[in-house]
Amino acid sequence: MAVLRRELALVHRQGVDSAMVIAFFVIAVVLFPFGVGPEPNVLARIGPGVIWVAALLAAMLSMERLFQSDYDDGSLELLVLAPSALEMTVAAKILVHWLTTGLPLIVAAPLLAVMMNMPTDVFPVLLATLALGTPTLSLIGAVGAALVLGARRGGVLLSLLVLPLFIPVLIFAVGAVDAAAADLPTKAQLLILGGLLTGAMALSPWAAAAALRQAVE
Amino acid sequence: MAVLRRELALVHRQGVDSAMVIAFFVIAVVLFPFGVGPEPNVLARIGPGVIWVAALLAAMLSMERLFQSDYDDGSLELLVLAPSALEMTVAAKILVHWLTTGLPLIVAAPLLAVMMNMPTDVFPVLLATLALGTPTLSLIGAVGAALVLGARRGGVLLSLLVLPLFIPVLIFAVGAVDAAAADLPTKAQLLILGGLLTGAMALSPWAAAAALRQAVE
Amino acid sequence: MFHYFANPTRFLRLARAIEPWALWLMLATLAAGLWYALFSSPADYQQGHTVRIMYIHVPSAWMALFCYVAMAIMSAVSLIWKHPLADVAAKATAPIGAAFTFLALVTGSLWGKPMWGTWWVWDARLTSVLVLFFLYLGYMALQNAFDDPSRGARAAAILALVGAVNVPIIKFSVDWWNTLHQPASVVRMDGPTIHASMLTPLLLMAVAFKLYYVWLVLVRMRRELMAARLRALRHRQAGT
Amino acid sequence: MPLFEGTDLDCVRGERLVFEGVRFALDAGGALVLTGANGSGKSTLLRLMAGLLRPARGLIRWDGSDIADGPGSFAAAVQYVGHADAIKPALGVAENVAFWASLRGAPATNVAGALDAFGIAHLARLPARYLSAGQRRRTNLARLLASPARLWLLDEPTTALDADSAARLARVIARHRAGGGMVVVSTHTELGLDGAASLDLSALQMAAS
Amino acid sequence: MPLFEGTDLDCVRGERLVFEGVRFALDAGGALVLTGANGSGKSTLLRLMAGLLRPARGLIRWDGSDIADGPGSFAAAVQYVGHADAIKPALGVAENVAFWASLRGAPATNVAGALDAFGIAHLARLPARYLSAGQRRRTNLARLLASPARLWLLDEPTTALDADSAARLARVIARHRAGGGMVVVSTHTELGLDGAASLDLSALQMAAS
Ligand code: HEM
Ligand SMILES: Nc1ncnc2c1ncn2[C@@H]1O[C@H](COP(=O)(O)OP(=O)(O)OP(=O)(O)O)[C@@H](O)[C@H]1O
Ligand SMILES: Nc1ncnc2c1ncn2[C@@H]1O[C@H](COP(=O)(O)OP(=O)(O)OP(=O)(O)O)[C@@H](O)[C@H]1O
Ligand SMILES: [Mg+2]
Ligand SMILES: [Mg+2]
Repeated sequence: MAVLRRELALVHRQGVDSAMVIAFFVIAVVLFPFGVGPEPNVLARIGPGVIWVAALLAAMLSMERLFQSDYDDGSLELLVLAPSALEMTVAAKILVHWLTTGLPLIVAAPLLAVMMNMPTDVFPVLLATLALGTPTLSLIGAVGAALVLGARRGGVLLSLLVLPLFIPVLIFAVGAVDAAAADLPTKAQLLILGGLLTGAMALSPWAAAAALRQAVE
Repeated sequence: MAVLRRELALVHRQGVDSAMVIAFFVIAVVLFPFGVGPEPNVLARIGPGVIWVAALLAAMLSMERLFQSDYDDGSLELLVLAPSALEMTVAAKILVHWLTTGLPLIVAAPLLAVMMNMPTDVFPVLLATLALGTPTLSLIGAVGAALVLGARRGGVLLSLLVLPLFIPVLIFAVGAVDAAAADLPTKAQLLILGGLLTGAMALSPWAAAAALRQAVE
Repeated sequence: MFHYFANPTRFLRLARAIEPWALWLMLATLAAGLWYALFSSPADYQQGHTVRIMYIHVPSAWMALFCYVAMAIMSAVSLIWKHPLADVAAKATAPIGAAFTFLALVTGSLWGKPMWGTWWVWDARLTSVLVLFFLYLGYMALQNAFDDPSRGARAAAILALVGAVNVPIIKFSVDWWNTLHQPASVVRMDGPTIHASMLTPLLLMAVAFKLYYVWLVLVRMRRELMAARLRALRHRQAGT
Repeated sequence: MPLFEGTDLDCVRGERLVFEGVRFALDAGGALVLTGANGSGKSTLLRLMAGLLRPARGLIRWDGSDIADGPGSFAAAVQYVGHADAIKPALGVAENVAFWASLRGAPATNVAGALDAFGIAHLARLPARYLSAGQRRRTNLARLLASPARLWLLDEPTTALDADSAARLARVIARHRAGGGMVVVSTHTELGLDGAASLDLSALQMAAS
Repeated sequence: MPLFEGTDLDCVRGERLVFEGVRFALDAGGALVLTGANGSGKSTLLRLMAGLLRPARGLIRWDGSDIADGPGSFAAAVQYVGHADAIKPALGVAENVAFWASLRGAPATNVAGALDAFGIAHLARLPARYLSAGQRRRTNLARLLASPARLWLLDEPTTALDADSAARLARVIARHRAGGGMVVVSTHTELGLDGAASLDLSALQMAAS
């Protein structure tokens, strides 16, 4: 777990990262009232969608650098060559990414939900979807980030690869929140989100490791 | 104008960049129906806001790399040292950025407007706001991109610096489109957008050049 | 150095031999299929003539899935055995698959308007097909995003394999979730459940689409091989 | 059979043939010096040896088994020092070295000695972003001593080193070989390795064409 | 008064004093070789001379006027070759060199000769992504010849060069000086510059502390 410790040390040393992700999230959500106009019922209607789209964009933006600096400075080659399994290394990096970006989003979400005029009784469901969904975003995003290493305009390309895969998460998460707002059962959607998370956990470290191996060739 | 030629050659050689920006723009706009639900009147209501927010995010994403690769490979030091004025170099880079990202957005916008169920008679105003607004985004974004060089997690930081400055553009642009949709005059908003553009043209190359000079120290 | 970029001469010869056959057979089955579909098969007692959209929609939906599976298999072959032709084949398949997916989406949505009263719903089947379309686009973008073509091919191959999880989701979405879209009636364990008068044109059209794919993929592969040979030549002239 | 050997290696990069028919063999305590003009393929061969690249033809064997055959004993036996530094500017010098050591399962107690061997013990707690080119390179070389490995693959290791540090490196290599270690090193200068085999990639290219 | 001189230079980087009281003077045709252990401040001094850094104390004068006094004749007179390569992988070798030449207002006709002087004329149309470390460095050095400048500032220019190219570089520098050019170069190896002044930054540090 040397990787875990180093990543946490790096995050700690470099300080303000999580704060920045929260800030991006907040700004992106706040842009909407500007763009759409501050009518409370429209806002409440589009609230869950906006919060989730912002979460998705925030995850994607912070994703891009996940392996990039290791790739640029030659660390990646050494990680690939190390006797410890690359899959574990990748999993550790993804975990740290989620701890520093996903978790803060969950903390900030209730505040934004209030700003978007959402009824307080859907908050638990909103948080549950974020808790199940954001790790999936980190996992899927890691595969994309590994694939675009060394590509031109990696950032835009990453969004192209990853956003379509994020769509199911978005749909079921917003579906759950909307269902909760309409007093319908949300179990089905939450189960699917859980399924997506499990699937992503099973696949993504392997896929990302394979992508990293070919990236250093 | 060596810079202009080189930048265009780079874009040309690296091929699909503008296509990717368009793709991001389209995907980001398409995400909203996923998130918000496909009710035609809600979509039409939030259409201009969504299109403009997506344009803004697309501009920001592609912005990040404007000076980054020159910074990483040492080109920036040489550009700063060159006898030709750094301000002109910066202006040329901004121009190319707009040609490869802003212009394609304008081309793609009508398509998205149709998808968002917007009435066709507001299209000219929408295009006018994009034509006046996207160069402003490129100009403001360039200052931000120059400021965050060498910072960690540049992407997120850039969005923090730049998004607040983008907000006035967003407000007046969406205001103009909404006004057009309500058959009100739009001249005032368009004039303000023009004013913002002029101001940005006057200030931003200098500010960006100053930021670049201190980045190479 | 010829053994690596050596023209896969045998493949080229084979491809040239197959191409005309595929082309003519395709035109013949297409003509027969269209005739059955448009004139000889009955209008549905519920749907009327809109049912005829089916003869385009269903085969292209099948092709969308088929192309993706083919692409994923060839990607696996190229990653594991490093067979150079597998890369070329996968690369040639992607745009064809994307086009068929697009066709399935468009015809489906044209069909949806009369049947469901809307162009589009966010149900599991439709959403997963849309994701498939984006996957094709991402695959093509990734492949072209690298300075070194072989690097692009490898990255894209991994993406194709990852995206393969979407295929069973598309196939079984109609069974797992209750969707507006109807469940399988041709390709199912207990045999087809639709009437022969509709099955015949459907199968004819499906065969025609497959043949079209075979023809186009061979043409595209040959073109790609020529381009690769040209690049190798240019490198050699460039020195070192 | 030699411990580390390559037979009939061809390498293709970016659709271009870099070299063909390269062979080498190395036994315990051995050293191999790669020379050759710029672009002759030294770095490429080192990456092949590390397993970062795959040869288009030919085999590289460690202890009798192909290094491409999944994770075997080879990964634990090899350390690679390339052109890039693999140093995180935000971490201290000692922290950087300690991370790579612990990733390879070595105890953190080795680190101080490794830094000392390259004369950077006094920089141990300095954040790596303040290092000069040569100090960075020494930090990178200190990795070699912080976690033991039988085979060292060094790509132009004396780049940016001053004369004193280059001599230190030569001593470190000599000690490593005396303990049964092996080293493959590419260089344009004289390294002063006793009894090293040498492989001139330029000469090889001439012969082939 | 010498054409290029620095007086009493102190330099602080990252809140740390790198050196103090450095002075140098260079006249037409002159050469100054910077030596010193790793971290003694050679690269730092070169960046000061280029105007990329500002000294904490002291003045650097070109032709009598402070180089910090805005854009004067100095920018046109100086060319800097640092550790980084400033090469775009997507562009060809000749295109890369031509860009820097045209940015400095030199005609594109110089480029072919510049490439030839460093023995990379045959690579002219190759995309730079395919270059080896030494080929990249030679491309970078070709900039010097593609657009004329009186003063060359070279930071370890022989890094990654093979023996043949290093000799070419020595000849190029000799010709430049014969034409009245000046050169400041940092190095750890012997460059073979006739009649060059030398400045040992390590010795200076000793004396100061
Ligand atoms: C854009 C909307 C649509 C999409 C993306 C879509 C997608 C698909 C796909 C992927 C298949 C192949 C399934 C398989 O191989 O098991 C399929 C089959 C089929 N679709 Fe659609 N479809 C759409 C709309 C419709 C509509 C509106 C209808 C008519 C009510 C329809 C009727 C059918 C039928 C009858 C089949 C054949 C099922 C079978 O027998 O196996 N589809 N569609
Ligand atoms: N960006 C920086 N910020 C702070 N200190 C720095 C920075 N860069 C270098 N230093 C410090 O300044 C001193 C001189 O560095 P410099 O790079 O000039 O050394 P050098 O003589 O070129 O060494 P080398 O031979 O290793 O290239 C070093 O001790 C280094 O720690
Ligand atoms: N990523 C790459 N893709 C394609 N070709 C490459 C790549 N890297 C290097 N080459 C080519 O392979 C050849 C060998 O490169 P390599 O870096 O191995 O040379 P080298 O012997 O290490 O040279 P140097 O002394 O300059 O470091 C060069 O001709 C180079 O053009
Ligand atoms: Mg090399
Ligand atoms: Mg230095």
